[in-house]
Amino acid sequence: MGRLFAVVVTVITLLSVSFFVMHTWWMPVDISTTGPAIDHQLEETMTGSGLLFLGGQLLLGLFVWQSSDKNPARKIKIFPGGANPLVAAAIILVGIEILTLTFVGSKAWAAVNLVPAAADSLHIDVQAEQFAFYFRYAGPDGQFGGLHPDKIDDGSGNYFGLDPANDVAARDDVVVGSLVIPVNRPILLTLHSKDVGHSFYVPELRIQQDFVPGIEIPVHFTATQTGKFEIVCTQLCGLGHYNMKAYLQVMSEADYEQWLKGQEGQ
Amino acid sequence: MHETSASHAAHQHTAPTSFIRKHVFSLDHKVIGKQYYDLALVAVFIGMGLSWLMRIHLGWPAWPIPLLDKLSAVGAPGGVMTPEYYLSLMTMHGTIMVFFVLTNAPFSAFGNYFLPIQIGAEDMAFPRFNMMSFWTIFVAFIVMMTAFFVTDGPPIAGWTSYAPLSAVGGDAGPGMRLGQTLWAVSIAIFCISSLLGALNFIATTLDLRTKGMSLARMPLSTWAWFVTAVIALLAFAALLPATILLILDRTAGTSFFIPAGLVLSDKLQPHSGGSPLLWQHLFWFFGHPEVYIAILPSIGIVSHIIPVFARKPLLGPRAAIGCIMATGFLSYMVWGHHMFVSGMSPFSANLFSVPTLFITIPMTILTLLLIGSVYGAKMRFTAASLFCLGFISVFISGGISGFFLAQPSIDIYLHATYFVVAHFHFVMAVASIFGVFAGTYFWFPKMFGRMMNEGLGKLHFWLTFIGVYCVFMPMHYLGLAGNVRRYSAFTDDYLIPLIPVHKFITVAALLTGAAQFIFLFNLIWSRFKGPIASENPWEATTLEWSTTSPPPFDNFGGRHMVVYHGADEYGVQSSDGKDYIMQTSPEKVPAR
Amino acid sequence: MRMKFFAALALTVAMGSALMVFATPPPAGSGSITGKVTYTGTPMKMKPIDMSKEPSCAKQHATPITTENVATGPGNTLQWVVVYISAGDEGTTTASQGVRYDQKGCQYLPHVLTMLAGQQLQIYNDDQTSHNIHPLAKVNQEWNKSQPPGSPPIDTKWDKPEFIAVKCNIHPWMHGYFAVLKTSHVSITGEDGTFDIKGLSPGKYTVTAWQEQYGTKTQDVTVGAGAATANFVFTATPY
Amino acid sequence: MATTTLPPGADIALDDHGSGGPPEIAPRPGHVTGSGSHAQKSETGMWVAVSAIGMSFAAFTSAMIVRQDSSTDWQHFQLPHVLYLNTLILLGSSVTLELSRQRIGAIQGAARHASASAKNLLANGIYWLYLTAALGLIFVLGQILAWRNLAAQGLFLATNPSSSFFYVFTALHAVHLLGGMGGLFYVLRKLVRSGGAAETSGLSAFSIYWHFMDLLWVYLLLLLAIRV
Repeated sequence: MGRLFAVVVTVITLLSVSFFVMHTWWMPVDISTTGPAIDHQLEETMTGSGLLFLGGQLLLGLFVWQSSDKNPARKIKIFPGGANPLVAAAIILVGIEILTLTFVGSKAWAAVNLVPAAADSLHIDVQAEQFAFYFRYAGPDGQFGGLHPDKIDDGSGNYFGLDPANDVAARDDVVVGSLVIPVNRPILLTLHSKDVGHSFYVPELRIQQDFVPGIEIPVHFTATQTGKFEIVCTQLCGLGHYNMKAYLQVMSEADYEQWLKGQEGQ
Repeated sequence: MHETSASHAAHQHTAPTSFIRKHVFSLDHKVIGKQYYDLALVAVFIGMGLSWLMRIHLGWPAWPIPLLDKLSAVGAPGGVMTPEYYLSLMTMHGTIMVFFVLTNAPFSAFGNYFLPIQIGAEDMAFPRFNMMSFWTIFVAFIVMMTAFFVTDGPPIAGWTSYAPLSAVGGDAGPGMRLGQTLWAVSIAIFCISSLLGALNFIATTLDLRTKGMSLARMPLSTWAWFVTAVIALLAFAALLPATILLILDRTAGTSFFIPAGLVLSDKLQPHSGGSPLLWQHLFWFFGHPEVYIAILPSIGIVSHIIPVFARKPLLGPRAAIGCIMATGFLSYMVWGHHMFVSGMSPFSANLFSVPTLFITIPMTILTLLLIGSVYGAKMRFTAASLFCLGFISVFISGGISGFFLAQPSIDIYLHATYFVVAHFHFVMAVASIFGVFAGTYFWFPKMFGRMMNEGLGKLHFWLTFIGVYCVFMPMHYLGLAGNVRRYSAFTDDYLIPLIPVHKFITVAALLTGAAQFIFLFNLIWSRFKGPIASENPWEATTLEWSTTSPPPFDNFGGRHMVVYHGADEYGVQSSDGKDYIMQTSPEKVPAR
Repeated sequence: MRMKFFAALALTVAMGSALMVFATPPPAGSGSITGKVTYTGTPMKMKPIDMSKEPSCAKQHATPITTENVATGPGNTLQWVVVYISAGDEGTTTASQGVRYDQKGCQYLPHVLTMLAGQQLQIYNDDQTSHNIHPLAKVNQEWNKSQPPGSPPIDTKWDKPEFIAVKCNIHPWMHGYFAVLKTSHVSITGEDGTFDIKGLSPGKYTVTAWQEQYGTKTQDVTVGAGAATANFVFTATPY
Repeated sequence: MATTTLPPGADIALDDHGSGGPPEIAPRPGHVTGSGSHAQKSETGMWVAVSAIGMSFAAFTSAMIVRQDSSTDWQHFQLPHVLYLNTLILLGSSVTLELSRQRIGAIQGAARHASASAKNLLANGIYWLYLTAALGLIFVLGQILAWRNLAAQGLFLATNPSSSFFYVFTALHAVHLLGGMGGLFYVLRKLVRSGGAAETSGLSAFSIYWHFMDLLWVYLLLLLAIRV
């Protein structure tokens, strides 16, 4: 029985690890400037903790195999040196791993969350609601209109609660259902929520940030590749959570300008 | 010291004779422990049934599930599950499993039954509170179940019930009317029950240890229950205020968690200024320690059982106790790691990340001590010991992924994906349940006076062990591919290629779940038909094996136990030719 | 074999329900009120709806559909205005047949559906995606149900007269109205802004026109043997 | 507080393989296997309970601070003056409780000399206990006055976060206090039945609770006075 256990644990371990090693399922290609640091951090953690995983499981398998030896003459043995070497090993090994990961990782975190957005960032407002994202560009005047929750009306397409009757700045605001951005230009999003908590997640950008009702949360990034990607909600927001998404279209600067002109014309 | 009169006078209560006092409103910790166990058993099968329904829906969303429309015609018209009913089932699955199974079974059930016996006490310190604690949890459970039968179904806000989704009421969606209120009330009642329970555990451990039962001689299981009780006392004391405030927001129009200017279902909500993050802070201040409430008792149970079957003492029991206490302490400093992407100050991420990573140190030590205890053992392979070994394996698997999620930078990518689902199911759910299985196979003879069927037990182990890996290991891959959790269907372009993996998981989950019926059958059948158990069938040393199976009403039949040794005197040559020395044996322990 | 049987069954059911919906009884009187609903001023723009988050719906519309809360036509006409007899003869107050409401291409069809209080209402999901029907009733009982593709139609009715806004919680752009009335004498303006209330006996009537954004307008009309005329003009604002 | 069964020296190392033999500890008087002394158990239990209550109010406090600092809608209002009077009444109840405990504590000594004086002491102690209960009740009534006062100013539970927290804090404290009065009557009944056996009556455990309720109230009042 013990040998069977050892074999099963070993097979499970090797099988599990092989899919990680082969990258059968893996992160999509990164398209942001901050992503490589996160990917690097993840690879590093994968190696370190992968070795711990392999070591732990295989050691368990080995010891169980040995312990199933039914030879009556065999005497029980205490782990060489008792608990102390194990405790020391755990503290040192895991301690080093922790310190390295924290040190390296805090840089990756800082690049995403602690560095302020570039001054020339393109500002886009995001409104999350049950169950869609809407995006707002300032329009030709470069000014965003004020937000008035009492004016929100999905039926007439006023998703942000603009008040164009009284607010001139709001009149030319462009509100669309897809996030269209120029490539290689820093983007600064301001996240608002209309109703409950949502989250902005683009796997390719390595960006995830919750929307918290009542507060505005800035997110900044720079996309390095053109293409069409999905923005999905990762914070449980109600019945349509699974269906809450929008597309991110990263365009060349020229295409973007043309697109924006077209929107402003409407 | 052995005067019978004194012992009778001191005993809390005499054995009851009526059925109701004996089996229903019993003050006997053993009966109460079994009641907790049975409640957890009912709950776990309900919870598992819910997970089956969810898995079937995830694999084959358009497939009408037979009879599901009978359970809820609105939630599953024609048997096809609506998105909100999926979330209802998910919420109930999480809540039932975390509160009524993982908190109940390893801690309240086994703790109630064996903590007093293992320290040589006749009962808990406050038997009446003990009874109240069970019956309040029973009420909490009934209230929670009622949510299935209200008009628009159970709540859909998940077991974490984030505000304002959980706080604004019916405008947030189906299930958020009465269902969510029932949820909050049930959890508040649960908190009270857990506080009463924890109080009893702490006072009992501190005051009722028998002669010679120094703290250091307590079995590791008792240690774990004691530390868990301390954690639970503070954790549930923090959750209770949170649920009270939530109930007030929902029913009295206050604005603790609901900010101004929210528009739900086209209606401007009449609230102002509340803080959604406040709920998250309060909830996770409870929620993270809750993880340890679920896992520490199982660690204790496994550490208690492994020496029995390894026939050698646990490696470094002092270090293990230290680790359990360190974990309990650190568990209060790490709640923010659930909130790395929540919008709280990004500067606090590192503050929470470092202690989170530090927790891996005591956990790694504990794991290594368990592995080291297997080294050089003469292992007796029984269902109980197999589940202990399985526990070590799944605990490693679940713990490792913690390295990823503890780091804010990686959590940006992995947060709210199936990677998280895999992590907490392995480390908290599966590991904890493995501890419960081990405890059940190990203690069943003591609790019911009959042995469980070993063959079925081993079959149950193999199917479960391989099964849980098939279910939860692939979830890591899904998470790496960015598969978001809490989705009732996968309609996103990048998720569609992952559906075959979900189908595989569904099949594995159905099979693994089916294997649990072997356990259920074994449990019921053995209760009546199992071979009669001797006093000490596993040749174990601790006090519960020094009394009859099952123990008499006062646990030791009027005897006052005196303890002479620690719990782990295995692998020694005793004077009567055995390889272990009971805790109650006055014999000197020879050198190994 | 079985497929054929089910096909035949489905056809019968479809035809049956079509009959149920369209075969209305002959009108009681021969008089009628016809007219046109127009606006003055500048109305809101009909904004194109971005359905890209639901590709199965987006591809059903060659050009994007627009918001319908103020649906205008050439010659300043207003569509989707409910014109009904609010006093005078109310016609039948009980209906033998039900009405049907469709969700197709992530749009409510029709945008405004009239029905009698107590009349059977069947709601169909014709899309390959889950819909959610959330009538924001205030006088009647509000409810909120989802309808996954392949599930049976929702069978319901409204007890009291009310204009009920309907929204889909899953697709926030989906908005429609249930006009629950006491009268069967009702007509909805078409793209050309015209309406035609038939089956009236001669007499005096109060006619009310209701538009979701602009509210109601009322006028008294006397009907003789033929067609009487009543025109309504709403004042529109751009925002 | 948490007295353990063993003197510290008796904590023998876990891996005391060689030490064998019965631990050399004399059985504690009054300590019988598995039941502990009643007073000791109930005091331990009470300390544990009190720490849980303390934890709850700590959580409430942090909720209040976070809520106040996270938005701008906090309205300050004047605390009703009756609260200060209530505070004095509640503090007074702690004094009467201590007076009662003095008398009941002296019963055992007195019983050895003359049963009449023991009876007298018991009656006296019970009198002070009733006074304690009465003061507790007056305090709760005073709190109700404070609520009525606020309601008259248009400040209700849902009016403003400041009033919300005020009502939550005072109401929960009052509930705890009323619970304590239930305990007090339980203690009274036990005292009367046992003829003044302080040991089994739970009087000392009760007094921990009652004094804690006092302290908690003073803390809450300070918190409210500063924040509200």
